[in-house]
Amino acid sequence: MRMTPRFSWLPTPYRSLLLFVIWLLLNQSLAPIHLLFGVVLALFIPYICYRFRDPQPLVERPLLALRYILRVFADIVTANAQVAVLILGPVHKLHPAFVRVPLDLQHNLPITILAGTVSMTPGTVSADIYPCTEHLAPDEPLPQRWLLVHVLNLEDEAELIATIKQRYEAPLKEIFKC
Amino acid sequence: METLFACCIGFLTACGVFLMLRGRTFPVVVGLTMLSYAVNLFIFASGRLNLRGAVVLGTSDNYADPLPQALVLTAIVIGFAMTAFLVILAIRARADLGSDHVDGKLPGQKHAKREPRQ
Amino acid sequence: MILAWILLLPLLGTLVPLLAANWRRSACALATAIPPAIALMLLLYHGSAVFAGETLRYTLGWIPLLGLDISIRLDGLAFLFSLLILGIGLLIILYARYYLSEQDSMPRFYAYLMLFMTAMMGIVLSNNVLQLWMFWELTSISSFLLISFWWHKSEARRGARMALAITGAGGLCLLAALLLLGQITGSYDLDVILASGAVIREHGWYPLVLVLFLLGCFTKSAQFPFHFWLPNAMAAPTPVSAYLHSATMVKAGIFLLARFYPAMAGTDLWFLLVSITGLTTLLVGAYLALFKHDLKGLLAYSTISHLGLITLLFGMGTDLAAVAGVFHIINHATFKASLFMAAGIIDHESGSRDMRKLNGLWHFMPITATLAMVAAAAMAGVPLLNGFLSKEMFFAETLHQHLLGSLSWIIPVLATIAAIFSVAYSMRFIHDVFFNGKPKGLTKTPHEPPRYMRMPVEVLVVLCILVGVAPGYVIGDLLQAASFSVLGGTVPEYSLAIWHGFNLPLLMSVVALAAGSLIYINRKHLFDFQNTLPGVDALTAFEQLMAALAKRCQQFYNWLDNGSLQRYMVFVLLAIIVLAGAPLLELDTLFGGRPELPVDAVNATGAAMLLISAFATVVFHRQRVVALLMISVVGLMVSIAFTRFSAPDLALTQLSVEVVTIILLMLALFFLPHKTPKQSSPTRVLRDIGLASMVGVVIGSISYAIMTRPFNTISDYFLANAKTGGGGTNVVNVILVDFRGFDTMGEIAVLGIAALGIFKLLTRIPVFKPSSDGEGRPWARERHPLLLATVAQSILPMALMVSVFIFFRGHNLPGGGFIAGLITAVAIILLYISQGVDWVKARMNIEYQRVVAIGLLIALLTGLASLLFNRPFLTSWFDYFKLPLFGEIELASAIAFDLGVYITVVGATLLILASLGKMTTSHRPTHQEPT
Amino acid sequence: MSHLILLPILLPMLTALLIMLPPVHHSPDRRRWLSMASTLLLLVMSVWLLSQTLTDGVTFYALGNWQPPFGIILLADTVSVLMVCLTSFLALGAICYGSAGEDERGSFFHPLFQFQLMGINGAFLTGDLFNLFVFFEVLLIASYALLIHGGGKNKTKAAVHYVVLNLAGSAVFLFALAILYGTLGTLNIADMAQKISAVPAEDIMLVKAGGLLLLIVFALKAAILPLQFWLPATYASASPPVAALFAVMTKIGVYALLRVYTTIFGEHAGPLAGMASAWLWPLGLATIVLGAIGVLASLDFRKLVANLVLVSVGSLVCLVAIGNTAANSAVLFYTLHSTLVTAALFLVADMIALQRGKAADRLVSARRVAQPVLLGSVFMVAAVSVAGLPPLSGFVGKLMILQAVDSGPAQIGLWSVILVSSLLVLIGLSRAGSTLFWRVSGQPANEDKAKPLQVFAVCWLLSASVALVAFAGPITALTQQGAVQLADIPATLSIILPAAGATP
Amino acid sequence: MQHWMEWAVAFFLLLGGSFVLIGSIGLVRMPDFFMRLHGPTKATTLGMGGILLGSIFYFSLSPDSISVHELLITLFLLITAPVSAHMLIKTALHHRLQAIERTQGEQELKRGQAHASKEGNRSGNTDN
Amino acid sequence: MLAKVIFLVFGMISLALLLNLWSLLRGPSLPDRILALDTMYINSIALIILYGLLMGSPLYFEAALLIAMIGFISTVAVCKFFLRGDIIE
Ligand code: NA
Ligand code: NA
Repeated sequence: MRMTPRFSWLPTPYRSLLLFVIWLLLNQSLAPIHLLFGVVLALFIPYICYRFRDPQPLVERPLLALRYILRVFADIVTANAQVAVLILGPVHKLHPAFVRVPLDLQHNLPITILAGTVSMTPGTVSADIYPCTEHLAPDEPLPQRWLLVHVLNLEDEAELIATIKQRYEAPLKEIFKC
Repeated sequence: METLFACCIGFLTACGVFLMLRGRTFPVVVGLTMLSYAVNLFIFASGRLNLRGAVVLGTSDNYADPLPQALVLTAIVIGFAMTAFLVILAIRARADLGSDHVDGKLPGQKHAKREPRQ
Repeated sequence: MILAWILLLPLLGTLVPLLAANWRRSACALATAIPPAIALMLLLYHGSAVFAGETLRYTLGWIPLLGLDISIRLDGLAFLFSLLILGIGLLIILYARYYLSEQDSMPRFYAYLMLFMTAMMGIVLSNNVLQLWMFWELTSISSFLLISFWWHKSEARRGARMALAITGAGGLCLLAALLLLGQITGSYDLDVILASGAVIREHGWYPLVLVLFLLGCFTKSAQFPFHFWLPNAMAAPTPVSAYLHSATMVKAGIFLLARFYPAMAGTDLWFLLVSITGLTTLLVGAYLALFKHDLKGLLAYSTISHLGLITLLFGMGTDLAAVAGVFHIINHATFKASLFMAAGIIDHESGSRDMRKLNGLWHFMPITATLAMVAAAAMAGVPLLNGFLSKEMFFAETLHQHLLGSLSWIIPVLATIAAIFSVAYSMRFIHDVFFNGKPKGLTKTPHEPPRYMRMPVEVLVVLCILVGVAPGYVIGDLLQAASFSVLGGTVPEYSLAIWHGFNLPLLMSVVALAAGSLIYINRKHLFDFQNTLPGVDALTAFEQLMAALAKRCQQFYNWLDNGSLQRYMVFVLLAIIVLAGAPLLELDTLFGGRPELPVDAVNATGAAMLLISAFATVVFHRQRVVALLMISVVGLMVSIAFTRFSAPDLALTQLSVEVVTIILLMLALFFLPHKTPKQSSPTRVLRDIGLASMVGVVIGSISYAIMTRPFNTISDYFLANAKTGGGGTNVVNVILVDFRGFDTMGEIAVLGIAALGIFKLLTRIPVFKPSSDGEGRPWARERHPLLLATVAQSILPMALMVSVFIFFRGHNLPGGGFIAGLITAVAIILLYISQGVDWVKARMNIEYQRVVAIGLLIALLTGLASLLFNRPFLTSWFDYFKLPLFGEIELASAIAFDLGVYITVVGATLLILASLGKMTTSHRPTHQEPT
Repeated sequence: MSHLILLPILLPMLTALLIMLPPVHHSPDRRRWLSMASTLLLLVMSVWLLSQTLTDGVTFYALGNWQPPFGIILLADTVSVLMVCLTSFLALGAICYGSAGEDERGSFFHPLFQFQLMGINGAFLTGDLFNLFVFFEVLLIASYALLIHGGGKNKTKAAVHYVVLNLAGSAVFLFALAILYGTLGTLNIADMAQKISAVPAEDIMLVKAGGLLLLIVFALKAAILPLQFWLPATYASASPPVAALFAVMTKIGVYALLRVYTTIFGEHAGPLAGMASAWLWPLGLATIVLGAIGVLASLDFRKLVANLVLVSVGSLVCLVAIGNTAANSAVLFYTLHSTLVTAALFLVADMIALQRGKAADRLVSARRVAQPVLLGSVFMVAAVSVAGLPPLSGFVGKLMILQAVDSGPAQIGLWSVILVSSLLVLIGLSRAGSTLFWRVSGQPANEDKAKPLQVFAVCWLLSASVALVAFAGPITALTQQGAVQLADIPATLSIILPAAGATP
Repeated sequence: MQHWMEWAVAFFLLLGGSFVLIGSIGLVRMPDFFMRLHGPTKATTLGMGGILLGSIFYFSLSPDSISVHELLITLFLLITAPVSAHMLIKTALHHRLQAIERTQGEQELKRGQAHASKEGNRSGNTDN
Repeated sequence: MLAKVIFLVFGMISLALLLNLWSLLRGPSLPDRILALDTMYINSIALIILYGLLMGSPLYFEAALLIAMIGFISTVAVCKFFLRGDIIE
């Protein structure tokens, strides 16, 4: 895991790339002037925004990240279909539940992505993230955290936890190498 | 459509006015906000309604009246500034005067003296 | 020009004592006397011309628009009065030098006195009635200052205020009268007015003018029933009384009667009002004078009585009576001034003015006593003194009039009765003070005054005697000249002889002397009778009246203005209903002929949601957060309406403002109660619903009427010129930054100022910080939720990117600096929300007010740049450049202007929200929080 | 083209911005001196502009080079420029007074003050109705912020009332603007005048509704009964230099009335001509009466002065209602006089209050002022002037007012109200003065002496009263000329809208 | 080609519209807050996606233009929607909103509530 | 056909918005109301996009983008208010 940037002028390369894409999407144009401007902004904006950013692990496996995104998209589509059925179906047959998922991830960015993913996918919503121990000495290593998830219709708690950990948390650990 | 639009303006105005007549700063702020919606729609309507005529040259052959839109923009910004000031003033008034009551003598003040007896 | 100096010198003389403030007292007095002395000499220099019947004039243009010029007119009457004012004034200066004590500020006294003298001179010398009024009011002011000279005495203050109120009221009436005279005659020139007597008297307004005019005169001259201020003005130092109540202030009213005699007199109404007032005053004054234990009080009522006498003379309307009036003016001035000064000497040297204490002063101050006795005898009308002569003429005139028809005999009878009392109080003055045993309870032993303090009295008493003995030689010419100007040219035959043989007037005098003595001797019964009458203290009554008036005013004022904002608001709303509603009633139909657009289900749904949410806001208004949620639906629906009706710029702006407003209100609600208590009574709610719906109906109807009317507008010009003249295709934006860029500059200034104001409001605010929410829940522990913080950090660069995009496209497509600025600001605010003030401050320590200033400065300088090219402020510039590889790009000054807008908006929004956020951070105890 | 007309708006704005930025920002002295110097410069420039206007007649400045009626114009005629001169003159006095220490009792005094000047001058100079709204808002928001300068309960309370009412007023202004735009299709005041005579009959009543809504707005600003409630507390609680500057605020309402109801709804407006007079006349009279009652009812001196403002407003409104040249001329003169004198009175009230210890300006017995001669003199001068007594400017103003009506019931009504209220004011002032200076108990505290800059400020403002009398001839000629020019709509239109033809 | 695209537009729009509607139905139908939360935050994502895809195809119908910027809306929604949901559920925990009886993992809910507020911390401990 | 579809979808979205409003009014709890408002914001994105389709104009896109990007901030602010009272601390 690395948390310091490779170049001082390009502290967050993926962010810059994302911004560049955003710029092109906004303008819907590949005209040279837009490209130029996009590059300038994609370099400049992350540069000034870097200070407004807590240190986060960097993406080490971009391709894996891409795969992760695609997988999530696919899951979202299926999830939506399932949930639609649940919503329109008889309410009394639903088995809502709160499930606590222990997290191996320790850093904010990956945890956020995981929580976001959980919220977006089948019948689950990330309710809260909290540490195991309430009080810590300042220099102790970061504690393990839990993700509290609300499930619309729980069938098997263990399976759900396993799915979240393997399908989402594991790739994230890999992507950020943390 | 014009009838409906006018009804909306009138109703927003009435609601805003009613809220401004409550004796506390916060409803007054909400009332003023409501009133400024009504005002903005009113100004907007003074350029007549137009369903497909955004005033960007080259996108249509029937443009809405751009001037009221510009006026509304100015009015929105000024309204925002004024609302912000009033809101903070309301806080200040609460802090300085101990209450957000602005409707003359507080009816509760009389009761406050009676309370210990009850 | 010399004429002008007569007026100017006393005015300059006002400054002399102030400049000479540090000199010795005598030097100061001497210096003060120099200007009026020169003025007196200048006046005398003109004497021969005046006696020859000439009227001297001098005019200097001042305010032609108002018909107000500096215009001086010296004729016989003016000469007579100027002589009295300056002459007696000089004597008063001398007298006051000795009268004033070391503690009294002599420069201040003299300055006031000279100011007063100037005012009096101005009145008598005016040839312009507006100028006359100006000086008239100046006498009120300066007399106020003189009467209240000893301001630490309550009665002096109150007396002065009363005098000011009464004479001020009269002055205002006089002003009305003079202005009306000006309207009637078409000129404010005294010459013209005096020459237009016939026109005036026949004019329909004459009665009104006369009444107003007389109110002015009578209040000033202390005529009944306005006489009461004068005795209370006796709280002034005696030199003031001597001056004001003998020769000057009170005579101003008499002067006016004389001055306007040619223009106003000669009608039945004049006679009725003037003579009856005069007669009443004569009697009342004479009667009341007898019972005053205070020397100056006695003299005050005597003054009132004598002024009544003069008024009566002018009221009788015969030429001879007028001459007698003028004569008595002179005589009264001399004997009354000397009497006041004598009273002052007595007061000064014995420490009291109470006749019950003052007895037998003859032994202590024989010379003063002699002088006073002579003057008092003149007042009583004893032969061989001046008072006798004019009184004889007065008696004669009362006998010659037939004004009351068969009841005309009443006037001489009443005049005799008044004379009887006059004799009685004069005797009281003489006997009670100088004889009648020994002084009782005086604080010091009386003695003669300093030599020069007595001198003014001596001069005047000598004059009394001289006039009384040889009137023709001493006073003949002067009286002739003055009467000449009063009567407007035709002076009747009159004789100034001491002896007219045994006739009815002499009999009346004798009766008066005899009966007066008798009354004085048997005064005890009269005093007892008088004591049984309820005493009325005019001063207290007046003060009580004023206090009652003030109290009533307060009650009314507090009744009207009860401090309720909502009451104020009701008036605004009523105004809207009445002023905007009334014209609508005159419309036959609201519909204006323009066909309506069709309503579809979606729009109907949108409208329904708007209405429902607005209504819900009202219903839920006491649960404030819920009301906020409801009103944000309203805002959302309004934005959608803007989208629907072809106004994308508006929708963008409304949406971004909406977000900021909600943040702001949430911030604010922390410091405000979360619930509104229920306080409105049902009737109040009903009233408010009524008002609100009426306003709503009015506004809605107008809106409908406008929307359905055909329309011609200047907007076509903007559509036609936006691209060619403003270089942009988004016409709304081009209007904002170019056609009406000046509005936008004002608008961002408003935003910037609001931010400054909010910063100001929040400095040193004694905040009330609730420790739990409205339902008593303590606040959650986690300050900065993890997810939120991370997302906020990633949103920021994207938001900036979008801002840049929105900013640059604004000129041609929906967007612009304002919206871009709000997006940036919101993104930064999100950081504040998610990470806290300290976190942001550690990374960005910017004073936002400076950002605001820079933004505004950029906009301003962009506008000013066009001045360099000799184009008007804010003239836009744009051009298209072809760059290799990149193609054509547009550069426009509007972008720089919009940049100013952008920066201002960012700065102002952050200043507002961040300073509100910062309020609590410094005080809040920091919790250990899980990271 | 002369850019001079911009200065009264841009110079204060620039000054405000410079004061907010380094190197001026951090030093109180620099802030003061820049602010004062700029205001002095503003005065010089305004007077220069006035002299230029007198030679050139009515001129306009097309902002952004967009010609009327399309762009916003600034209009320089005698009336508008005279008002700008008045503002600058007043501002110099107020800013000097403020610079004696009051400015440090809260943040941003000088920038806000300058912004307020910007707003006021903009409102006077603009020839565009919506731009007038914008400048109203500029001056209002600045006034809101200035009102709370120095802090304290009274200010906050007054500010809440003042702000909310004015926000309601702004909403009404926008309604009115939209109605007028929706019927006349333009925003330029001159163009409105042009178009109003051609309004179709079925639209007349809508235009009237719009015009009368404007009346509410201006009446609220001018504080005409029954929309005057905000005034006494606001003026009485504001920091002295702010109250002094506020003395011109009501006059802006009056000016707007004058401008709008002579230009747009003037004689040429057909059935709409003079529609405001019917309302203004009785309300103006009632305002005078209420002000006079308030003078007697006041328990402290600043409230009293605030009520004097009401009296002056009422008089001005009556004159506006009369609407003839003499009346308009009187409006101008009386505005100059009453603004400066009431401003001076607010400052005098503060100096007195500071020297009377705890009692401040309450009309009760208190310790003697430390500088009785100085304060007494300035009080006397100001009181005589404001009461309309000779020989100071008030009496010229009063004469002009009384002479403006010369017939009928109007004369009786105005004269009696003016004269009776003058008497009440006189009584009130004499009571106040004798209480403040003469009902003393206790010795003065010498450390409270007025600062030279304060004394200068008061003398500066009062000197105007003297000058207005001394040079009354030329000044009344000037106001007369302004009134004539104001009424000559065709001439103004032919300058502003030559293409459209001069006849409205 | 054109025809095919139109069908695509229609399909995506209908798909999106349905999901939007279903999400809102969920909001009304579900018995407790936590269950209500599932409807909108999920259905709206796909619902929005459908509508946006429809829009993309629609504006790309004409040969000389393509429209892809709708993707940005999706991007932003994906980033922001979980945050809203998260904050809402935190608020619900803080407000001690009750889940319906049959909800499993009540201790987890209590623990969540306990974590939300200080006071809850104490009471939570005593409950256990 | 497309016009009919668009209108049908309009109907769906409108219905959805009405349902949201109903939830907002019904509550019962405050978080429920906030949720309803949040949903409404998101649904109105769909409405705006549809307007764009209806008018064949891309000019409305930014409004939708804006809601997507900063609309959630209102929700966050209100939630933060309930959680902490002080939303900027
Ligand atoms: Na005696
Ligand atoms: Na805070």
